[in-house]
Amino acid sequence: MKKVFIIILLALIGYFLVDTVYNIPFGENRIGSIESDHPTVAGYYLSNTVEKSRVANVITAIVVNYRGLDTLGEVTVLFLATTGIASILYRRKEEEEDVERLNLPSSMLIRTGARVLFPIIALLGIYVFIHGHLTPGGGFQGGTIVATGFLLMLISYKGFNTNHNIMAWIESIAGLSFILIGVWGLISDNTFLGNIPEVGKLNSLLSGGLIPIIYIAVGFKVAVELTGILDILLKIKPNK
Amino acid sequence: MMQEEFNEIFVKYHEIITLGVYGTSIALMLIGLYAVLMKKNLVKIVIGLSIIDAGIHLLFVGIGYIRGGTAPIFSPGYENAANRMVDPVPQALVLTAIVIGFAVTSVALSLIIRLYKHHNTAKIDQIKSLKW
Amino acid sequence: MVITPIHYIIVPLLAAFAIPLISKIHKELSRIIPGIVMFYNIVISFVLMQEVNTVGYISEIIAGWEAPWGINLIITPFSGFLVSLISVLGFLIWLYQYKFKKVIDVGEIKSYGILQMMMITGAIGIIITGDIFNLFVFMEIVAVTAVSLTSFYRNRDGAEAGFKYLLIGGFASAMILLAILLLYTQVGTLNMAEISERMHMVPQGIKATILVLFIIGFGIEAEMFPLNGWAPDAYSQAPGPTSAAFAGIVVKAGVYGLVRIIFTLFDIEGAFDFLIIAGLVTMIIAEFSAVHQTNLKRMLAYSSIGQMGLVLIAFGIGTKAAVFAALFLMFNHAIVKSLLFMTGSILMYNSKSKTISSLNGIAKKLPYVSILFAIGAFAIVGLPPFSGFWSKLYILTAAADKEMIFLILAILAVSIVEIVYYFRVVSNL
Amino acid sequence: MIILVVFIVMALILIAAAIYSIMHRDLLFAVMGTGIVSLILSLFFYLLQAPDVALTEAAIGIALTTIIFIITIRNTSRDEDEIIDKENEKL
Repeated sequence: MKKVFIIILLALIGYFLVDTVYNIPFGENRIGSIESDHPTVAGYYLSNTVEKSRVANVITAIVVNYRGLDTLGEVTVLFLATTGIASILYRRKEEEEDVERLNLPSSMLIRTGARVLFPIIALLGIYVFIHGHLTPGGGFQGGTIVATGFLLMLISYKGFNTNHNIMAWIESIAGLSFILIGVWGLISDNTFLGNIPEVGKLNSLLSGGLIPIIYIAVGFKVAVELTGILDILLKIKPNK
Repeated sequence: MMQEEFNEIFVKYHEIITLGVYGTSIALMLIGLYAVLMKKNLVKIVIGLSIIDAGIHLLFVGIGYIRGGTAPIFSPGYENAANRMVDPVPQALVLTAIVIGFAVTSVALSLIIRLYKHHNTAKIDQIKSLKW
Repeated sequence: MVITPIHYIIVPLLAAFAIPLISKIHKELSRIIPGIVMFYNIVISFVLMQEVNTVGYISEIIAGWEAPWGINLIITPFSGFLVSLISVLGFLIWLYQYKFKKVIDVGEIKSYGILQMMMITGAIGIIITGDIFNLFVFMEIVAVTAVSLTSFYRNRDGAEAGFKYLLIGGFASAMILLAILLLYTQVGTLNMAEISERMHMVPQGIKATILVLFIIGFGIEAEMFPLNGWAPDAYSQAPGPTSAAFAGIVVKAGVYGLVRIIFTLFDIEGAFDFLIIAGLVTMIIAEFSAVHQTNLKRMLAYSSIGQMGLVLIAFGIGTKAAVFAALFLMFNHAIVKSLLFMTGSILMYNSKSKTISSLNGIAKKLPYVSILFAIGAFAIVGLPPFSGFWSKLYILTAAADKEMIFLILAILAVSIVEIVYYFRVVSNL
Repeated sequence: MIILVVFIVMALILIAAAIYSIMHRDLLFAVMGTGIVSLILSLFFYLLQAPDVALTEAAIGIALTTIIFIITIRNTSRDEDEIIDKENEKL
């Protein structure tokens, strides 16, 4: 009986959604021009990114500079998720010793493969978040790729332990540098996260003023935090 | 080459492409909603939630697409292609939404692990110790 | 360094990122830093409130881009008052939590400090931001921290309450994301002030859908009736100071978000009646289910949901006097309910079993705490000398101006129910 | 012309993978279903001219979400209705 009721509910919601979504025509240009009496935000970003913030990737400019507080909130959500998971799966010190990550040893193939692949993946991740303002990609994507590299090592080597001290230091320094860049902007031209775009010209590595620096800090922070989450989750002893 | 071809296909078979994007995203949302409402296993419920999120992210990018538009990146050959670009704002919002969705999913899964430690079951109807 | 609204967000974030390092060097300092941050919040709100009284409202732009293009923080007299109330409460809760034995010996202290501080920052962010998507991000901060705090104790129910809250919270955030997208397609901008000007362009069909999605999303955060299944569990399982923070701060931000969306973005006349009906239903059901509760914290949770229903009604009435009455009720409820939660959790901590009946005779052991609890109970019920009476009186007069007789009867009936179950607890203390 | 066929096939695979990951009893296969959903989603984003989002969905959706699901299954039961676990305990 419950199934029938849920099917009807879903059909109702489905019809409701289709009805609203279908009178938003797909692929139609809603940006409109800047001079119209209701200028849209997208039109402003597209026309001003090249002159004002001199960054090739408009999305990076939006995420880091125009809507900088979103990314700050974003990094905070990840940081709080890490702290929350650490406190949810918290084990006292004495339970710590007998926990080991892997019960079945990984074969020779995985071990050599991991040792070869790890530097390449880490390099790719770092490339992605350093070139965030030129090519697609950025802090979040690059950090995640580096975290997958660490994951590969965590899985294939029992002895491989990320040094918690260094991780905590990198995480805090990256987070603090993000905010201190913002505070520096607050001091120099009294808006938080203010940018100085005159540096470099479009499509060169140095272009975009503070945007690449902020995205590199975000990249490090995301990489360390996701590795932390994976480390905590992998360390739990399955009670079977 | 591939992108121009895609654009005129776009113009010719407009209804099919619209059905493809909108229809799929709404279908994903409904499937996820079905899982959240019907399934008993906690992991299945979190899978349902992540499928709802997937549907919404597809709708975000689908609505931001403009027929015949290019990616919003001023790469060397496209300095003055501003008027032919896709709407960048939904893409920037979806970037944040994906990472938030991941953070919420990881907290939910760590809660499931702790619930399994206490109740030795991952089924929602056997964890009913808190009454209404 | 002139003090601007962005300090509410920067300083706690600086502290939160620095605490993991500091706790390696000096354990005790990492427990004091949240207190310093909370005190600085009070200083900021004191300075800003003066500026708001003179200038009218403060709008600070971020990253140097004007309002509709970038994000801006807005402090109006209404939101300024709410934020200073939250800052003062945050500091008091930190003071209470600093000595709270149960938290010290159980969990990880540094994460408790960070999570508690960031929950309050998230609530403040919800109130002062002027951008819809930023509002969504701050709501997610509050959701993640609230879940981690609810499941802070190692017992079985904490994780269950946390999971229930996260499930419903995840669902609510999916709804709000959809509503923001639909709104963006129609209006082309994300700034709330700009949206309210362009609302006339939105066709009626889509506007109704967006309103429904927003109400469901924010209703869950503001604990309206059909959507507040998670609230009593989350309150009762969370540690003492956190449930006080839930009742005093997080619910306020949720209600403010809901009211702001309905007032600024939609002028459909149905919205006001909807608020009244939703508030009425929430109040009646919450109060009546509070009567037969055995656990003290669950009873307090239900009574605070009932009070929030009353606030929704007051906003639904919509006249100037009614909005002032709602503000006054929120102020009174925040202070008194936090007092009740704090003293209540001390009582529960010392009582044998978790039920109310086991509390009798505790007054001899803890005379002062019981007296404080009794005073709190009198105030919330609305006996004449206390502030609860005046706030209820203002709402009743506001309802009387709009000739809503059934509303007055309902509020009086519910007050009687409140008196019943509060005095039952106070009498056998 | 091929692009249109590819587009329709991707849409069908996406929905089929979602239904598969909901219906299948063995949680490990269900999680692989979500991996496929994220993969096809990432391709969709590429076709809809959103390379940044495609990279994010690929990095987070396929790699990390699948991994934390599998870790959770490792610590809880692999079978949805936990019948197999009950039998193991009886043995």
